[in-house]
Amino acid sequence: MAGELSVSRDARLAMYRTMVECRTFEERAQQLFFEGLVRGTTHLGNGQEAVAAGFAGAMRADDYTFCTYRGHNHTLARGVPMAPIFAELFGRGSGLMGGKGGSMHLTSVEHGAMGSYAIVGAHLPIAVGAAWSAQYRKSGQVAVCFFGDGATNIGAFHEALNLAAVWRVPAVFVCENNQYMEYTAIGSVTAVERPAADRAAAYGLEAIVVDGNDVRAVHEVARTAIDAARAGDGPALIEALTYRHGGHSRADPGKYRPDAEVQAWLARDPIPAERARLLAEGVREAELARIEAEATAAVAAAEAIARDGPEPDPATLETELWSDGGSAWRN
Amino acid sequence: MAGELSVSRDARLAMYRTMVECRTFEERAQQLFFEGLVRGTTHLGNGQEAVAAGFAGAMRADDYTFCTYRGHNHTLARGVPMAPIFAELFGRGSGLMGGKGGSMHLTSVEHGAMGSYAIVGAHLPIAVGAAWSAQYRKSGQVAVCFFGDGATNIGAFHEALNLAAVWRVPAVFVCENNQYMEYTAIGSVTAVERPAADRAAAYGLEAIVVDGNDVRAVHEVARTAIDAARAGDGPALIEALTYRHGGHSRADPGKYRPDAEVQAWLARDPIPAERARLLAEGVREAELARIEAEATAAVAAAEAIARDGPEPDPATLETELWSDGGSAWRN
Amino acid sequence: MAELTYRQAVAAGIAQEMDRDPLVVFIGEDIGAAGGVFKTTEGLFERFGPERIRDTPISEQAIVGAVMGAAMTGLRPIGELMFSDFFAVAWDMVANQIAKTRYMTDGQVSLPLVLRTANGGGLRFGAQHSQSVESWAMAIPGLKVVAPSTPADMLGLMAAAIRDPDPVIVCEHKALFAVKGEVPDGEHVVPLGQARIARPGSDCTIVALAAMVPRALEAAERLAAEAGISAEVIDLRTLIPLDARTILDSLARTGRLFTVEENPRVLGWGAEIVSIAADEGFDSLDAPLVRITAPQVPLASAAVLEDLAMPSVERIAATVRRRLDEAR
Amino acid sequence: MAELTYRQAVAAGIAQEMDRDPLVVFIGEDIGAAGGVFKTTEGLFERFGPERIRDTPISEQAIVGAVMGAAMTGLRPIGELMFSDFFAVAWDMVANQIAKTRYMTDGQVSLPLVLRTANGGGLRFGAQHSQSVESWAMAIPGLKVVAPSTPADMLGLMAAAIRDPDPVIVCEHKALFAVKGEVPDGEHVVPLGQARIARPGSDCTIVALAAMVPRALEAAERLAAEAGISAEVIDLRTLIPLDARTILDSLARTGRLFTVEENPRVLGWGAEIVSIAADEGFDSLDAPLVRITAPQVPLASAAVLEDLAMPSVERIAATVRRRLDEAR
Ligand SMILES: Cc1ncc(C[n+]2csc(CCOP(=O)(O)OP(=O)(O)O)c2C)c(N)n1
Ligand SMILES: Cc1ncc(C[n+]2csc(CCOP(=O)(O)OP(=O)(O)O)c2C)c(N)n1
Ligand SMILES: [Mg+2]
Ligand SMILES: [Mg+2]
Repeated sequence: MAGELSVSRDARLAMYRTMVECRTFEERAQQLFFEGLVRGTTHLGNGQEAVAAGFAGAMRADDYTFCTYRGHNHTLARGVPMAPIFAELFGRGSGLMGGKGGSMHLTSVEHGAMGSYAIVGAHLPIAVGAAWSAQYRKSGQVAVCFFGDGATNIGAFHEALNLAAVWRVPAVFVCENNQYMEYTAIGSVTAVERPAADRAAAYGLEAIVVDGNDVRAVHEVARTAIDAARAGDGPALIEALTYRHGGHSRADPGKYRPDAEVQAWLARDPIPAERARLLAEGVREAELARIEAEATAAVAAAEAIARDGPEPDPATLETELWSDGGSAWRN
Repeated sequence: MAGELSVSRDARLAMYRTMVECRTFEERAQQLFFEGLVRGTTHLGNGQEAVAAGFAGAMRADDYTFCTYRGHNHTLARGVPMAPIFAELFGRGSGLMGGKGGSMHLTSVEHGAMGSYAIVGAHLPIAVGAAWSAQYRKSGQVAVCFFGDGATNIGAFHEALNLAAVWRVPAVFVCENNQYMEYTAIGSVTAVERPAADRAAAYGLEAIVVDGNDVRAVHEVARTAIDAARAGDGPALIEALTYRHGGHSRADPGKYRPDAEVQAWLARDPIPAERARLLAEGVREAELARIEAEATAAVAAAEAIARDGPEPDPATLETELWSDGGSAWRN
Repeated sequence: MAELTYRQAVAAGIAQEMDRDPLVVFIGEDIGAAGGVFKTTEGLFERFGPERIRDTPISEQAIVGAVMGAAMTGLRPIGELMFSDFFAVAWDMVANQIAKTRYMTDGQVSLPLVLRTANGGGLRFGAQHSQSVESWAMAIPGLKVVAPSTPADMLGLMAAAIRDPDPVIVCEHKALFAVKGEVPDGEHVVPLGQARIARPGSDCTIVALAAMVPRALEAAERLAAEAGISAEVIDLRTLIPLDARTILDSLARTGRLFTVEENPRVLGWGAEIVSIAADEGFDSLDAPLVRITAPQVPLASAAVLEDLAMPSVERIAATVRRRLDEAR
Repeated sequence: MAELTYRQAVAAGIAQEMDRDPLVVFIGEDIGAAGGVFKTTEGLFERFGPERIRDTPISEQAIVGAVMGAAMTGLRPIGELMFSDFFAVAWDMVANQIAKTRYMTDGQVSLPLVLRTANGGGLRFGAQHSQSVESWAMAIPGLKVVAPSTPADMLGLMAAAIRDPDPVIVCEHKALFAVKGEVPDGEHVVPLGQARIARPGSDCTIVALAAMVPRALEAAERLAAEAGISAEVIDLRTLIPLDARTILDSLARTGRLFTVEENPRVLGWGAEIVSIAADEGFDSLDAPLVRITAPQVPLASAAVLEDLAMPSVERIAATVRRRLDEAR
């Protein structure tokens, strides 16, 4: 299916760059977690970069991204700079949200990254609202909402999909089916084989399954769905099959997954696959190596900036609850 | 399809009797609401009796019924006496729940009537729990859970159906599609035409639609589904097409419904239809008239008892929060 | 001055603001052509049309979530939850998402939204349709909470809530819908966070909210007539922001404080008022701080039991009188 | 006496009761072979098997609803909500269904069930994974609420919760999971509703809960060492039933009361304690009643901000010292 819509060489390289930046960032984030610099928790997106890159490459600058606590990839893919993201992971005052949100809540409204949500399923109805707002304002914006396979079994998923379909809002729902919730296989707690696609008909939607490790295939379904939504044809539900390379979060080694399964998916790593394809198409090795080196340099530079960032000013503890900048609840 | 399973003459008459009792009870309840004796609110089941009667006739005495605020029919159909139901509607101390619950919460555990729930959709997961309990205890009981078309769009529906299917619990979910939520047509806010049946596949279940105004057709799908559940074949989801003769609740005249639609459904009233069928099968008019007269007498007698019932003892205000009979929260 | 019912004041407040700002939109169950199950939204659909007034499925999480998503992207949405008890169904959206998002994003996201709801008891609707949930919302940092007791305040506080740049929960009391009252002509806005001294007095302060305000006022009249007790009655109007100043000032004058709460006792809003008074007002205290509340049980549907549970004029008056006697 | 971590005490308490009663079953997300995301359920799956220990989908409403349905039909189920913040997703099931059903049915339905959850802050998990929701549950008539501070109490209160014939919410504090402590040999059950005087004292009473108990104790040591202040520390252990007697008795001896609450200020459990003391303990009061709480904002994830928000040993000690000085 890939290749039916034309994608420029530049766009392909841009998506490759996005994937490499995400991977490089996440690998460093993991090390920094083990070093104790990243506090609390992190949920890495290693292995799932093709979904983020393929979709981001199909979005307009003013489109909206809604994603989960496993949201670094999606935030980076929208062009949010790395340094404030690292700083947020470190809990610094220079963090993307001043240290108030942390890894699970990365948000950069300026880049259309409308938030990372840590309660499974909660952001689906919120994305419906953003899409409804775009529809009402006739702005032509589309809301793209990413979530995991596990989220398909929570009530908010059902309510959001139905409302989106009834109101025909410009929203694209993307289930990143990485086969697992935290430590439990999605198949063991779901009544159907494809947790998202097999539910599409329940909302009058088409069942769309895509190889989530093929950035071009992802990009193609993304463009089709986003363009249709923008044209007023209503929402779409897409299930992208993928796999997280590591554990669920923090120090989880992911031992609950059969070795053979892990190996099979590692062999289908989206980044080397796309690299090989680009080389086969005549992109020079040096050009790819340069992208990779730039990503490494960018991550290192961002880390350095973030390390130098100040601790949060204690005064910010009580700021920005309300629009007046403060948090007074009484006189 | 009706008639494939054998149903005895007695069973048919019993179901007819149930329908007539329900109708007679509800008509009186409505009058008493207008007279101010029934307080608060009531949601009548007139027109939907075939669903209650057809299912109750297929249940074992120890099976569980879970229903909604529109639960008089289902409670009566399980054999709960009328007098304490009336008394509960009147807010008397002699009410089925001592006046603590009211019309929307009729419960008689002794009859397997495990409660009427007033938050749309809430009882579906609870019914899953009862069915799981029966499965765990190997009791052979089945939980039958009735709900409206509107309930199919709330999150709890989705979570319950999925869990029931995954655990293969002995539960039968029955959507009484009476075409309306409160004042809004279900079709205007639902992404599919059949709000329940078109979602069955999302839980790996068969789509079953039945004429909910045909007590025999209902009885047949009920028996099939209940027997299968009891045999360990897992849950079912059934959509029964029906119509409420009156408004949603209280004094609602139901004016939001087109006249022609109302007339068409009134012409398909389940009670005269079944009456005609029984007569055609050779049941004597007098026998049916006797059933009807007995129902009228039973309702009148129950009303009289309920009218004589005492107001709640003020002391009961603070009883039965806890299993020790009291409600102390501190020393 | 026009006379409106509290019910009509709801629609009037919404209409005033929808007229003023095309970004105000409104969604909920049966709010459109049907005019709402409490008839609080009658006429809005006809006036503002289906794009601005939208019926929803029975999907409270989606309603509240959609309101949030719309608010963060430029609209000023209003969502109705038909009964306040249904907040429980969407509590994650309210307490975890709406309340926290501005803070978590360090101010990147603004949520100028209103969630309005029929709150409170007295209509024999039973335990799942009669709760006073204003205290649930009050406890969550990031939510403003309004609970008017008169038609004029209903209109004016609704308008202020819609104009407010932050999330506001508007609790409309079911038992007050039929109450009539004067409403000022022209645009009317009552600022959030200002309590109202509904009746001045000198012997004690009675703080009440919503449907308990008329009861507290009547109790105060009786106390004056029957026992010569001069009770000051404060209508809180807004729980957050809380006008603690007005309460503490009153307490400084009277030395005695009572709260009248429709909610079950434990952690009703009065507990917070009392905990403020017991610290900052300590030097003013001439007597114990007394909360008059419903007992710690769900609300029964039977009239006798429901009436017994909710603070009545008699109970308020008798409690105040007895406690004042004891303290003498 | 064995030494267990608080984390191990959770599993030990559940195992003790599952051994005793085959009707005890347990469901939740990742609780089975995975042993729970906080490793609080390790070993249970191996010991009791897949019929009694069941993994669920991410469906909190279904988890809580199923637990309720099972309880009303003869089982004694336990449900886990992985983080207490997720109570919001299932709040209707908890607050409207479980809490009210026995009362609404006038005692026909019994609900011997436990909902257990990882509660509280301190782990830099941010605003949606760090809340103290015990006060949400405390406010709802029909729920019992337990929040142990030591491994022994964790085990014993878990056992009591499972045996209790009514719904009990067990709040396990995330920040205490690694804490070790002695646990009595043999069957261990701690009755619900009994506070514990964790440290006797005579100058003031400090009431604390869960993770605030060790902090209050350390603050008390400092107050003794640095200012000669003798603080009595009460570990509440159970919010409902509330051991008001122990608090009032202590207050009668000390005349001064402080609460130490991890939750944001408004309507935290301390407000109820204070409102009881300000009425029934009025004659004992020598000084204002003081609540030491988090500020009224969501919990930030950055270490600096989270530490600043939660009452620290320093803040507790300094506040008590300052307020005692002022009152002298
Ligand atoms: C309502 C809710 N329940 C449970 C959790 C805990 N939790 C966090 S991530 C997760 C697994 C989610 O799996 P999936 O949706 O497949 O996303 P993935 O992590 O695989 O990207 C769970 C159970 C949560 N955050 N919110
Ligand atoms: C969660 C929730 N939302 C809204 C309501 C208010 N409400 C009560 S009945 C009803 C309509 C239900 O329609 P349906 O499910 O079709 O059942 P019917 O009344 O037609 O039997 C609504 C919206 C409620 N009780 N609970
Ligand atoms: Mg997953
Ligand atoms: Mg209906």
